[in-house]
Amino acid sequence: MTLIAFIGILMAGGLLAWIIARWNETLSRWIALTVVLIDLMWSVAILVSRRPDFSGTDWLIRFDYPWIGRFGIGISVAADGLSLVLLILTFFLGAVSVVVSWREIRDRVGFFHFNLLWVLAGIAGVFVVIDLFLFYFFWEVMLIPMYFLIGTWGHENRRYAAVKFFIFTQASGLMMLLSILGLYFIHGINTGTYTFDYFELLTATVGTTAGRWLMLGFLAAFIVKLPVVPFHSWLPDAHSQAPTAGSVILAGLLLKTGAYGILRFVLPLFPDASRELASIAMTLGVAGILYGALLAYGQTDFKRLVAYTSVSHMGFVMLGIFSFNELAFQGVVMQLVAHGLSTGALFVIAGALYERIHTRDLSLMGGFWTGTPFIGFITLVFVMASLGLPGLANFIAEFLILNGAWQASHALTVAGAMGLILAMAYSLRIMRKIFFGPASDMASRMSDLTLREKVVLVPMTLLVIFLGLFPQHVFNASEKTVKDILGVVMRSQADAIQNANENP
Amino acid sequence: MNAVQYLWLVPLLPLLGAVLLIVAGRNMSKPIIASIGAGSVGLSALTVIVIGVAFLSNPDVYEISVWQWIAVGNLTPSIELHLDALSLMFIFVITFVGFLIHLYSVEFMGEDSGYARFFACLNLFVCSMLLLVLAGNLVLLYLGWEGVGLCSYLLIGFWYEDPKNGYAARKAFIITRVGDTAMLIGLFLLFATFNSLDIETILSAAPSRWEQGSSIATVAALLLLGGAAGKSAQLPLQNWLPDAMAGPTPVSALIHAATMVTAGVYLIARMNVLFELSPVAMTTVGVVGAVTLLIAGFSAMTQTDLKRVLAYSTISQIGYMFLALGVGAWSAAIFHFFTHAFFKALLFLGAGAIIEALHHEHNIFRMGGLRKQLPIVFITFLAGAASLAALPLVTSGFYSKDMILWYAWAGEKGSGLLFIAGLVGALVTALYTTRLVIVTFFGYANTRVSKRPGWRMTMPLGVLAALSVVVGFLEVPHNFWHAQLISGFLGGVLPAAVIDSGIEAYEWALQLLAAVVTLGGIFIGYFVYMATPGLHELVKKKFPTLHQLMYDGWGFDALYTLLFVKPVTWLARASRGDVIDGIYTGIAWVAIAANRAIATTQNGVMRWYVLGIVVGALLIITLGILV
Amino acid sequence: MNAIPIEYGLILAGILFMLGMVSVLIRRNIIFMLISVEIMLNAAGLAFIVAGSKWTQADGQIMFIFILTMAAAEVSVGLALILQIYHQLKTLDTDAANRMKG
Amino acid sequence: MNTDLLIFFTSGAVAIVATILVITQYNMIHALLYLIVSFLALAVVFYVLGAPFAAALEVIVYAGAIVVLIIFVIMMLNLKKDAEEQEKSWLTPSVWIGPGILCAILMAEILYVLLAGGFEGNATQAVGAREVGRSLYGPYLIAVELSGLLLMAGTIGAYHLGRQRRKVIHRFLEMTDE
Repeated sequence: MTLIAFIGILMAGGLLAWIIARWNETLSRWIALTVVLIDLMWSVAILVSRRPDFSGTDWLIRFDYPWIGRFGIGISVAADGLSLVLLILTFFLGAVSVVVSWREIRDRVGFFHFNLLWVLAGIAGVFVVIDLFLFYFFWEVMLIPMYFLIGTWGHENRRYAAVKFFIFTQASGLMMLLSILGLYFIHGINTGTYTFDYFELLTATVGTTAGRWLMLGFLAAFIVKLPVVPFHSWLPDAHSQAPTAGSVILAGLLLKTGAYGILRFVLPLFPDASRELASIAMTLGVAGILYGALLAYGQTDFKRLVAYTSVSHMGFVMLGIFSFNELAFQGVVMQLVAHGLSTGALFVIAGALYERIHTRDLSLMGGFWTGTPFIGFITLVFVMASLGLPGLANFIAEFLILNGAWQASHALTVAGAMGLILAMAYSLRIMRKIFFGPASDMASRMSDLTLREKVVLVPMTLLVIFLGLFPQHVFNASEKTVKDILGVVMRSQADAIQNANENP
Repeated sequence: MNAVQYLWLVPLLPLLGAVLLIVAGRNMSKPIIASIGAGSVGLSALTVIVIGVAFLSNPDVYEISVWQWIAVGNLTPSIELHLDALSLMFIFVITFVGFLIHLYSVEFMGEDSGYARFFACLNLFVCSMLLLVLAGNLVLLYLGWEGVGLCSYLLIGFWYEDPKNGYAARKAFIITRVGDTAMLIGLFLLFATFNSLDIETILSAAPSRWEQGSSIATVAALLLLGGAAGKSAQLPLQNWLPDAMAGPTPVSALIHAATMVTAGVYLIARMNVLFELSPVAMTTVGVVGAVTLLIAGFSAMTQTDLKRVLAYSTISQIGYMFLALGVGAWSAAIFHFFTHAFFKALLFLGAGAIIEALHHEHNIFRMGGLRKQLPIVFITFLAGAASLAALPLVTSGFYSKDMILWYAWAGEKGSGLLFIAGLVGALVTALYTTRLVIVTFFGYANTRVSKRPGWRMTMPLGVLAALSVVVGFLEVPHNFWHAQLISGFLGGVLPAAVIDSGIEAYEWALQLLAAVVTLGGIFIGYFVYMATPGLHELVKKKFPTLHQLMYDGWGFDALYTLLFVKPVTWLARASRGDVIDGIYTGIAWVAIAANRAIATTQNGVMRWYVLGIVVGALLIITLGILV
Repeated sequence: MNAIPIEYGLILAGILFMLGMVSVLIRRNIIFMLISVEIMLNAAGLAFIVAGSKWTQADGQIMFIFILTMAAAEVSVGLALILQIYHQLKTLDTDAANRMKG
Repeated sequence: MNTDLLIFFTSGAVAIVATILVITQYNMIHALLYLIVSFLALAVVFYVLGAPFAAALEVIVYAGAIVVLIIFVIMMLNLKKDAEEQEKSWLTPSVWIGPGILCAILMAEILYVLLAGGFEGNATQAVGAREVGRSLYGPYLIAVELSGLLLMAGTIGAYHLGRQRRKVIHRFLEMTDE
C-alpha cells in the first residue's frame, strides 16, 4: 500500500498543484516540492528501517489487489532493494527538478508541475509495478507528460524534439505491448490461466523462437529508452531542448527505466534469448560508449554535449547487463544512481548558466572561474565524476562494469576502456570551454550560485562523493535482486549446457 | 602496534586541509590559508617521522583497514593502509619534501589571487599521493593514482586564463590516462586470475599461479608498465612532462619531479614479483628506461627554457630508475628515487627562485651572471646540479647512479647495452647540467634581479641542498666503506639484486669509468659553454635538423598529433551532426515526400475519387479471380 | 412461381449497376450523380432480392428494405447539400466544388 | 419458355433501356421520368422473383418518394434552359470512353464470376410480406432500430443543411482564401 501511496501522492499533488496555480503560482510550487519531499523522506525512512531485511528471501514491500480479474490484471506492486534505491533517486531528482524550475518556469506553472509530478509518478510506477499490464500503463504515463514538458517549456526547437522523443519511445513502447500480449497469450494457452502477473509469467515456458521475438519486443522499448546506439538519436534533441527540469528527469530517471526494464523483465523472463543475444548487446553497448563519447567531444552546445555523454555512459550499462556477472550487475546499479546524480547535476549547471547568459553555446563561454569559482568547483566535481575519477560514484560503477565485462569478453572490455580516454577528452573540454581560458564577454554576466541553486547542487555533490567512498550502501540494498536475476540466467546457462551434454 | 596505528592520520591531515580550504578558503586571509596548507602537511610529516621511528624499532608489515569500501562478490577492496619499508620511504619523501615545498610556496605564491585554490590542490595532491603509496590494494592505489593525476591537471592549468596552460594540463591528464587505462585493464586481468586485488594476496599467489615466463604474466606486467610509463613520463608516453612545466614552479618541484612522476617506479617496485615472473617485461622496463634516459637527456641539452631542461632531466633520471628496475636492482631504483627527489626538488625550487627574481624569465640565455646576485640560490643550485651530474664521491647522485650502473653491468639481468646507455646518459647528464649552471650563473648578467627570495624560500633550498649531499651516504658501495642502509632497509620488501658471480672485482674499474665519464661531461660542458664562447652556436648551426629534433623532444608531439589527435578531432567534427540520426531523418524525409506525393491525388474532384473506387474494386475482383 | 434462373437476375443487377456506375463517372452535374447512385443502389437491392428468392428467405427483402432506408436518408441529406452548394457556388458542377483537397 | 421468364426478360429489358436513357439524357426531368420507368420495371422483376413486398416498396418509396423528392429539389433550384445546354457540353462522347472500358471490364468479370462460379438455381417460391415482417421484427429488430436512427439522422441533417440563412454559410462550404 505504501508504494501505491507514493504514486498516489504524486498524482494527487500534481492535480492539486495544477488547480492551485490558478490563484497562486508560488503555492503551487511549494505543493509540488512538499509532495516530492514527503515521498523522498518516506522512501529513505523505509530504506533505513528495512536495512536488515535486504538479504531476506521476500520482497521488502508487496501489495496485490485483483483489479480486472477477467483478464488477469491486478494492481500488484512490489519493491526490493533495487526498486527502493531507484525510487529514492526518483524522488531526490524530482525534488531537484521542482527547485530548479522555481525561477525558470514562469508560464503555465500549474500545468508544468502537474506534468512534472505525473512524470515522476509514471517513473515511480515503472519501478514498482509487477503486473505487466500496469507496467505498460505507467510506461505511457511517464511518456506523455514528458512530451508536454519538452514541447511546451523547451527551448527554440522544442516541437521537433518533443515529437521525435514521442515517436521513438511510443513506437518502441508499442512493440513492448505486443510482446506483453504475446507472452500473456502464450502463457494463457499453455496453462489456461490468463494473467499479467510477473511472478506467474516468470514460470511461463516459451518456445525458443517465440522467446526470441518476445524478448526483442521488450528489449526494443528498453534499449530505445536507455538508449543504445543506433537508437539514441532522440536523446540529444530531447535533452538539449527540454527545460532544465525536463533534462534532469530525462537523463537522471527516464533512461534508468530502460536499464531497470532489462534487469527486471528481459533477463528473468527470457534468460535463454538474452544469453544468445549477449554478445551483440555488449557490442552495441561498447559502440554506444565510443560513439557517444566521440560525438560528445564534437558538440558545441553544452546540453547536447552532456546528452551525448549520457549515451556513452549508458553504453556501460548495456555492456554490464549483458556480461552476466555480479560485479557487472552491481556496477550497473551503481551506474544508474551515479549517472543520475552526475548528469542531472550537469544539466542543473547548464540550466544555471543558461539563466545567466542565455546561451548554451560553448564557444561563447570561457573564463568563468574567476567570477564564479563556486559553480566552477561544483562543475569540476561532476565533470570528474563523468570521466570516472576514483573516489566518486561513477568510478565505482565503471570499474565494476568493466571488471565484470572482462570476464565475459576481453576485447570488448578493452574497447570500452578506450571510452574512458575519450571521456577524459570531452569532460576536460567542458572545463576548458566554460571555466578556463581568457574571460569571454559573457563572463561579466555571470554571478555565482544563488542559495536556491546551492541547496540543489551541494547535496548532489556530497552524495556523489559519499557514494564514491561508501558505495556499499547501495550494493547491500541491491545485492539480493542482482543475485536473483543472475541466478535465473545462470540456471538457464546450466540447463543449456546440460542439454548440450545429453543430446550431443 | 604503537604509533603505527595512527597511520591514517598521515593522508587524513592533508585531506582535511584541502577540504577546509575548498569550503572556506575564499573567506580566509592569506596567513591562515598558508598555515592550514603548509601546517597540515607539516603535521603529516611529523606523524610520519614518529611512525618511522616506531617502525624502525620494529620493522614489520602493518595493515590498517579503515573501512570496507566495496564488497561485491570476490571483489572486496577496503580502504586500507599498508605500511612497509618501501611505502615508508615514499611517504617520508612525500610529506617531508612536500612540507618544504609548501613552505616555499607560502612565499612564492604570495602574490597570487588563487592562493587558497593552490594550497587546496597541493594538499589534495599530497593526500592522493600518500594514498597511492600506502594503498593495500590496487583499487585504492588506483584512486590515489588518478587523484594525483587530477591534482596535476589542476595545478598545471593553475593559471587558467592562458589557454596554453590549459592545453598542457589536458595533455598531461589525457596522456597519463592512456597509461592508466592500460593499468586498469591490467587490474581486470589480475582480478580475473587471482579473484582479489589485494597486493599482498596477488604477490604471494602469483608465483604459484603463473609459471616463470608465462605469457599471461608478461601481459599483466606490461599493462602495469603502461600505467607506470604514463605516470612516470617514460617512452612512449613521456611527452606530457615538458609541457607540464606550465604550472607554478613549486608544483613542478613537488609533482613533476619529486613525487608523482616516480609513482610508476613505485608501482613496478611494489609489484616486483609479477615483473620477476616475466623476463620479457623486465627487459622491456629496462629498455624503456634506457631509451628514455637517452632521448630525454639529449633533448635536455638543447632546451633554452630553464624548467624544460629540468623537466627533460627528470624524464631522463626516471629513465635511470626504470633501467634499475629492469635489471632487477630494486633497491637501486628506490635509492635513486630517494636522492633524485631531494636534488630535483632543490633544482626546481632554485629555478623558481631565479624565475621569480627575473620577472618570470624562463630563457636561460637571457639569464647569466646570477652567481653574484643570488648567492644562496647559486650555492644550493650548485649542490643540486652536482648531485644531478653525479659528481663523484661528494654527492648523493653519484652513489645512486653508480649503483644503477653497477647493476646494469653486473646484474644477472643486466647487459652491456643497457650499461652503455647508462654511461652515455651519465655523460649527457653531466654535459647539460654543466651547460645549465654555466649559462645561468656565469657570464654577463642579461637581466636585472628585481626580487630576492625570503627565508621561507631559502630555507627549503638549504635543507634540500644539505640533504642532496648527505643522503648519498646512506648507501655506499661496499668497496668504499660499505653502508647499505637503504637496501638493507628495503630488504624485507624488495628482493636483492642478483649479480653475476666473479664480477665484484671489477667494481673499482666501473666506478672509475663512471667518474671519468661524468668529469668528462662536465669538462666538455665547460669547454663548449665557457672556455670557447660561441662554440655551442656553431654546433647548433652545423646540425640544425638534429638540433630541432632534439629541441622538440624527438617529434613525439607531432607524431601523436598526426596519429591520434587529428583523426579523433576530425572524426568528432565530421560526425558532430550524428550520422546515425541521418538515417532517422532520412526515414522522416521519405515519409514526408510520400505524403506530398499521395496528397496530390486528393484534388477535390469527385469524379476522380469515384474512378479510384472503381479501379480499386476492379483490381480486387481481378485479384480474386486470378488467385 | 418458378424457373427464373438466378444468374439472369444477377446479370440484370450487374448491367444496371454498370450503367449507374458509368453515369457517375461521366456526369459532372451533381444531381445526375445522385440519380446514378440511386440506380446503383437499386441494382444492389435487386441482387439481394434475387439471392433471397433463391433460398426462399425473407432476408434478401429485408436487406432491400435497409438499402431503401439508407437511400432515402442519403437522398434527403444529399439534396440538402445540393441546395447549399447551388446557393454557394451558383452551379451544379462538382468540379467547381473541389476545395476539399489535400 | 414460361410466362414468368418471359415477363422477367421483358421487364428486365425495359429496365435496361430506361436506365440507358436515364444516363444519356441532358434534361433532368426527362431523365427522372425514365428513372421512374426503370424503377417500375424493376418492381415487376421483383414481383416475378417472388418478392411482392419489395416490389410494392420499390414503387412506393423509390419511384414515389425519392424521385419526387429529387423533382422538388430540381424545381426549387429553378434551372433555366441553359442547364440543358451545359449538360450537353459536359457530356461529350470522349468522356464515355474511359468509364466505358472500365465498366466493360468490370461487367465481364462479373459475368465470368456469375457464369463460372456455380450460381445455379431458380427462384422457387414467393416470400410474402408476412415472412418479411416476422423476420424484420424478430431477429432484425436491432437493425430496424438502427435504420430508424439513420432516418432520424438523415432528417435532422437535411434540416440542418437545408436551412436557408442569408449570411451564415455552412462551414464545410465556407469560402476560404488560400
